[in-house]
Amino acid sequence: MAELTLVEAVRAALGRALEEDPKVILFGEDVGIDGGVFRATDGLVQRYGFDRVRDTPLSEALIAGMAVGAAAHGMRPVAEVQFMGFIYPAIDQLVNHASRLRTRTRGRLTCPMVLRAPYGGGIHAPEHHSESTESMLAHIPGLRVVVPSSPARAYGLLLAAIRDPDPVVFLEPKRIYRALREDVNDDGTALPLDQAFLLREGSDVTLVTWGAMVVETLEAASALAGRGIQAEVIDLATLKPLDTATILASVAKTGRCVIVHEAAMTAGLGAEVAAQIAERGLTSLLAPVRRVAGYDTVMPLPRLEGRYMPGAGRIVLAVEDAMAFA
Amino acid sequence: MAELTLVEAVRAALGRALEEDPKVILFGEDVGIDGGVFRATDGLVQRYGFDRVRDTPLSEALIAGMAVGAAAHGMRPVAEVQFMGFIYPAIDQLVNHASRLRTRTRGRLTCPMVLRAPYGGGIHAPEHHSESTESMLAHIPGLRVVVPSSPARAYGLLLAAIRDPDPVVFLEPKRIYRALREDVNDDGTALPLDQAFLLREGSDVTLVTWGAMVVETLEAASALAGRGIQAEVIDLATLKPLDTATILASVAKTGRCVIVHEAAMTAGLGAEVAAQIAERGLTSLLAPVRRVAGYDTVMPLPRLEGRYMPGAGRIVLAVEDAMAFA
Amino acid sequence: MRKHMASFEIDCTAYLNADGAPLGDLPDFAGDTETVVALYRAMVRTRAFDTKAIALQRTGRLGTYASCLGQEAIGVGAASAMEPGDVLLPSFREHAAQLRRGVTPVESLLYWGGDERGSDFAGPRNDFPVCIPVASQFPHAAGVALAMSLNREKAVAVAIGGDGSTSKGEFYEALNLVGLWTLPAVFVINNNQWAISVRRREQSAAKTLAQKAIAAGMPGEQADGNDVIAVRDAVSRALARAREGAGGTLIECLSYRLGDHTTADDARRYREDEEVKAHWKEEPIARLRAWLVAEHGWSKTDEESLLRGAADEMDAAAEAYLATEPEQAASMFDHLYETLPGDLTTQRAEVSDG
Amino acid sequence: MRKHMASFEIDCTAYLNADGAPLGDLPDFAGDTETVVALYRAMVRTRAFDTKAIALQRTGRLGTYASCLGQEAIGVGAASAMEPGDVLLPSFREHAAQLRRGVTPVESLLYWGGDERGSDFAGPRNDFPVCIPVASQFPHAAGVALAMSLNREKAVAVAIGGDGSTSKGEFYEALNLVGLWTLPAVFVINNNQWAISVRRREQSAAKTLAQKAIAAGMPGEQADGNDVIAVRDAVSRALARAREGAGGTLIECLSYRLGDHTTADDARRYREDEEVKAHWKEEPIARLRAWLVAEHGWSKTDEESLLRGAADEMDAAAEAYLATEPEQAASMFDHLYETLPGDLTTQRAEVSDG
Ligand SMILES: Cc1ncc(C[n+]2csc(CCOP(=O)(O)OP(=O)(O)O)c2C)c(N)n1
Ligand SMILES: Cc1ncc(C[n+]2csc(CCOP(=O)(O)OP(=O)(O)O)c2C)c(N)n1
Ligand SMILES: [Mg+2]
Ligand SMILES: [Mg+2]
Repeated sequence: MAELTLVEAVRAALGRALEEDPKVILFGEDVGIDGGVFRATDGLVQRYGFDRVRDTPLSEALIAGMAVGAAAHGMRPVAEVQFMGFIYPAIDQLVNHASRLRTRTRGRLTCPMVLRAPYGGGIHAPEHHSESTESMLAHIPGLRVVVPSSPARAYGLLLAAIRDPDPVVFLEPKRIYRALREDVNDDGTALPLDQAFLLREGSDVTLVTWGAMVVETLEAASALAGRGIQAEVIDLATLKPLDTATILASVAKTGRCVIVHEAAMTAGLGAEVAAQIAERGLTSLLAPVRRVAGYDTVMPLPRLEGRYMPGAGRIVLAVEDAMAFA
Repeated sequence: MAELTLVEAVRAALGRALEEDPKVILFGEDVGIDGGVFRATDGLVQRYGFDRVRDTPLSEALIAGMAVGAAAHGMRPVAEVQFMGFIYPAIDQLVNHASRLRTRTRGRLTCPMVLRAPYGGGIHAPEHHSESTESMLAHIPGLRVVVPSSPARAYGLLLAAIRDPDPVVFLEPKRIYRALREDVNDDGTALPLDQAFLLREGSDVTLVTWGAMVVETLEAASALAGRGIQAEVIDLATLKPLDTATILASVAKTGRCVIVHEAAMTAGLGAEVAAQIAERGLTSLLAPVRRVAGYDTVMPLPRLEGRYMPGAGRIVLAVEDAMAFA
Repeated sequence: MRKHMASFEIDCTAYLNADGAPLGDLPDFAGDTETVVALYRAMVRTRAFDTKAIALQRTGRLGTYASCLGQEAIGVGAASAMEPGDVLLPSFREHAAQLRRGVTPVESLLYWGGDERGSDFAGPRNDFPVCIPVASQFPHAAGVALAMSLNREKAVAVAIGGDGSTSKGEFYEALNLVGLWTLPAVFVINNNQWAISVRRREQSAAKTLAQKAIAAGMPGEQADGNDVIAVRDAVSRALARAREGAGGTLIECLSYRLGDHTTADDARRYREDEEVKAHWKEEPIARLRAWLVAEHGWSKTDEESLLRGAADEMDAAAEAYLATEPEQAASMFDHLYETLPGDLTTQRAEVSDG
Repeated sequence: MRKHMASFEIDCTAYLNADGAPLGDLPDFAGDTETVVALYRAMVRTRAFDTKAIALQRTGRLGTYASCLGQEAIGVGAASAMEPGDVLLPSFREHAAQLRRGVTPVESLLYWGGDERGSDFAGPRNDFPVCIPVASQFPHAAGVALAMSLNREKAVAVAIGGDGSTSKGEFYEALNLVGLWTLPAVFVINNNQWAISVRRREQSAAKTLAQKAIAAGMPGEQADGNDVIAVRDAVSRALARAREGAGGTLIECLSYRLGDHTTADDARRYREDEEVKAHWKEEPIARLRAWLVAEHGWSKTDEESLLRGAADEMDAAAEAYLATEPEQAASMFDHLYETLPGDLTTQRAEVSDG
């Protein structure tokens, strides 16, 4: 058992996967000798060699498409896109190929690939390095979209993603890459995909979130507890497919729901969560669903970034609003 | 006044825009002598010459990026992507540039471009030719996403999109390109963007839809009227930004809402509509919101396509469900 | 001061002229009657398939179909040079290569008839299905080639795309990688001079498409795509190099699209019949036949029985295709993921009922 | 039979060797002291900016910054060849070009300090802001060039990207279009031998990056990117050709990234100090200085006053930058659309309060 940061847990999972399955290969920009710009692959080329840990040319469409080809031909590629802001040229391969190769060939060819990318804001990064557009990917049938929110979940979910027989986009909340340490047992135990995690039980309100916003959400939950409001906190973890059962069960219990995400509000994944509740949990609602989300504007450069990111304060306000509703 | 089909109305608007503004240029694959694979640009190169109506090489990322460059340098490019299934390589330019050039430069450079693409299923087209992924684009701050649902709206909205000082993705529901004719006055009158259209008034239930599904939705509304249920039908038309006021006002009146779209359900734009209601219209709801949408699976090839597409029958069932709710 | 840094050459392989007369020495395999007759048979069989597919489409019994009329030598030449363990990644027009690889006419008709089972072909199990998004198969080929090389398979990934596909970013990105990592991948370009209505010369100012390989620092060459001997020869050489570990090759095959782009297209909108007629004089089947008659004793009886056999085969295939029941509607969920996630079982049930 | 179809040559322009000694005849402008001293001043000014920016970043007063140390000749050479009416489309590393074009150090610091107003520069109003997504500026350049040619502007779009950018699909797609439509666009590649930790030779097997132009059927050439005279000469020739309507050029400038990739990078993880040290012998400023001293009477006093002036300018710029108040938070909505749509006014109000 070791105390690892989230990025160290990612590295541990990658190392474990390379170790246990010779079909696992890693590639992407700077994943070799540099160990990835966030060091997620640090030391791996030294241990597993250039064949299995490869720097690619600067070509994201190729990275994704090559992963599809290698996966269909029996490998387990784990490809990296350096920042989510550069994932867009890879989307064609995700939508038109990765997500549907199994369907198109009625199972003859499959696509057990993982595409990893750090995502999210709040680290004063340059332009295009801070966005959260996971809902674009969560719309695509046949994909899985997974986001860890702690070192242990990063380890277990990434292993699960790599072992999964279908394509997974694995988005890593870079704001908390090093924010906290957690005991992680590097014993190869995966966590289940397609299941949300109940991080905190509560009876008054359900807070649904994922990724780095789990931190602010838990912080808000603590603050609320101090005021006598018991918040239940759900980390979705797998954004696609969505574990609606866990959400609905919680809302059935609490009657109130506040959804928290960094991504722009409109057509963000929070909309899907709210829609599920409006369709299937309406009768349990004691107050309108609320979303605390990024504004529907371009993520500002660092000087104003702090004013863009939703913080615990906004979550608390939304919950108080929901509690006050009558 | 002439009776035009939707695709003819698109062509009329393009011709009008070329006529009235020398800065308007058209380009894309096969838009020249072939007149576009759906004939949306038929005859335009003959009238306006190769300078202004250009066949491009087969390069969607380039088409979008070139539009950004030309727009920033004073032109009004109207670019075509041949099918929405091939728009993905263009998304990088839409997300990272078109939508934010104005913001990035604090208004110094702007991006008055239109990217047109036929979209949607139901015409027994080959693979990758039938999808509806408009919600991916509707998530992007700074973009406009517009979908016409009739010849007259196609004409007026396309003119508005071309004249708009900001980037617009204009998605044309190809299933109804030739499905019906409507009187269209080619007098250069634009319709307002950012506003939904109330296509039918009713007091019992609000049906929210857009694009080709307007046909089935109106059909369902007629059928429902026969059973004494008065459905109000809203065509969103501009999907981004969303005209939530019109939706909420209608739901406040009817207390019930069924959202209809062709796109896959999860994280489709219907989720945003439902979320808005769950947040801001909850108290008027007499029944859970319902979505009638494409399944969360890969759009099947033509033999099973009919079983995928939502039809009037499914809409009627959903409304009856909502009416029966107590 | 200008220093000279590098020079590059592009060649074109051709063996038979348009009349089927040899232009010089032929490669060894051309002396083997069985081999060359097999090439001829494969081309004729492809054309029979094409004819049948168009007929089915015109009578409403097939979906939009992309004919390969006049380009049969490319697919046949390439596929006949390949080993079973190689992997083909075809664009939507390469029926010739797919049929030669062992995809059955019934399977192909099923696919073009709108049934996914057509891509679950029994034959070359590792071959890719038809690729519709232009050029997106090239990165796949790079990935397959990477897998092959890591597995020490001594196999080669062969992707085929059109002249239009050479304008797409993914083509260059993949080519660059194949050059860089000396991957066992061969990219064959069916330059049929048209990308729907856009002429080859409106696609790129490059004098040849083969020279695009120079950008990737790898070999590029042209072959006469109406000469199946030239195509097979060029592809064979490239495959041998790739199998030896010497890396990939770009091969531009010069041909002409004698038909419409697809059955949904009307090429008379953008090109003159005269032009098409002129190109009929160069087409690959008559050319090889003339040479077979002159050099390999190909007789009228041989010809007739071949044509009859091919037509019969395609009639039977059409019948079998038309007799195939559509899948259950719920099948649209059955291969989405290996195991259908919880929520989707509800949707699956709905579509089954519906 | 193999027919020869095409041949291609790639040249490299160089005038001064690493010691500043002429390699042969120099272009005319090199005889004009004022011109060459201006080039030198611009390079020194860029380096002073770079030094200041790094110092600000190291002390927490600037965001992540990409130094152009050692590559000043490329931006200065290119920008000095351009006319005000031309349009520059720079990558994130081309401070040299931006400053030479008239972007002020304060504006540039504002941008790198995380303030959008830095891209609303007063100087070259039609120039593009810094481009972060690698290679995405090339299609913009094609679009700008198209607009210029339709407007009969006699102006040229000049995009600058790195060696890594030549691996991206958009680079090739745009290059292909420039070649095809003979657009007035010049693509300058700052080949600084590294894309973060990836070496130039791990980026492509192409012997030169200039030869990528062959794929587009357009001229490509190399220039010694440590020799500002060579860069200016090559870019001037290309601009003249483009202005005449003869189309674009790809110019690969060979240089070396003497600094880290950005302030967030630690290059010692992936390269030896020895290698960097060796390249310091080739850097552009010392080289030009040696030649100016030998040929244009550049004195110690000239040098000292230049250095002092540049340092003073950057100190003042830093102060002005640091004194700039951040924008109101609500400004994040103020340029989203020309007119803010209804619903967003609520969000705007929320952020103002927040
Ligand atoms: C990325 C993409 N863009 C557009 C299309 C629509 N389309 C289908 S085929 C075609 C032309 C292809 O030309 P070419 O590559 O020469 O192949 P050919 O059809 O001649 O075999 C186009 C534009 C597509 N399938 N994929
Ligand atoms: C499309 C894209 N992918 C990845 C990145 C992350 N990144 C920033 S700079 C860089 C390397 C660029 O190398 P090069 O083009 O040689 O330019 P240089 O940094 O050397 O100036 C990378 C990978 C990016 N900005 N854009
Ligand atoms: Mg073609
Ligand atoms: Mg570089």
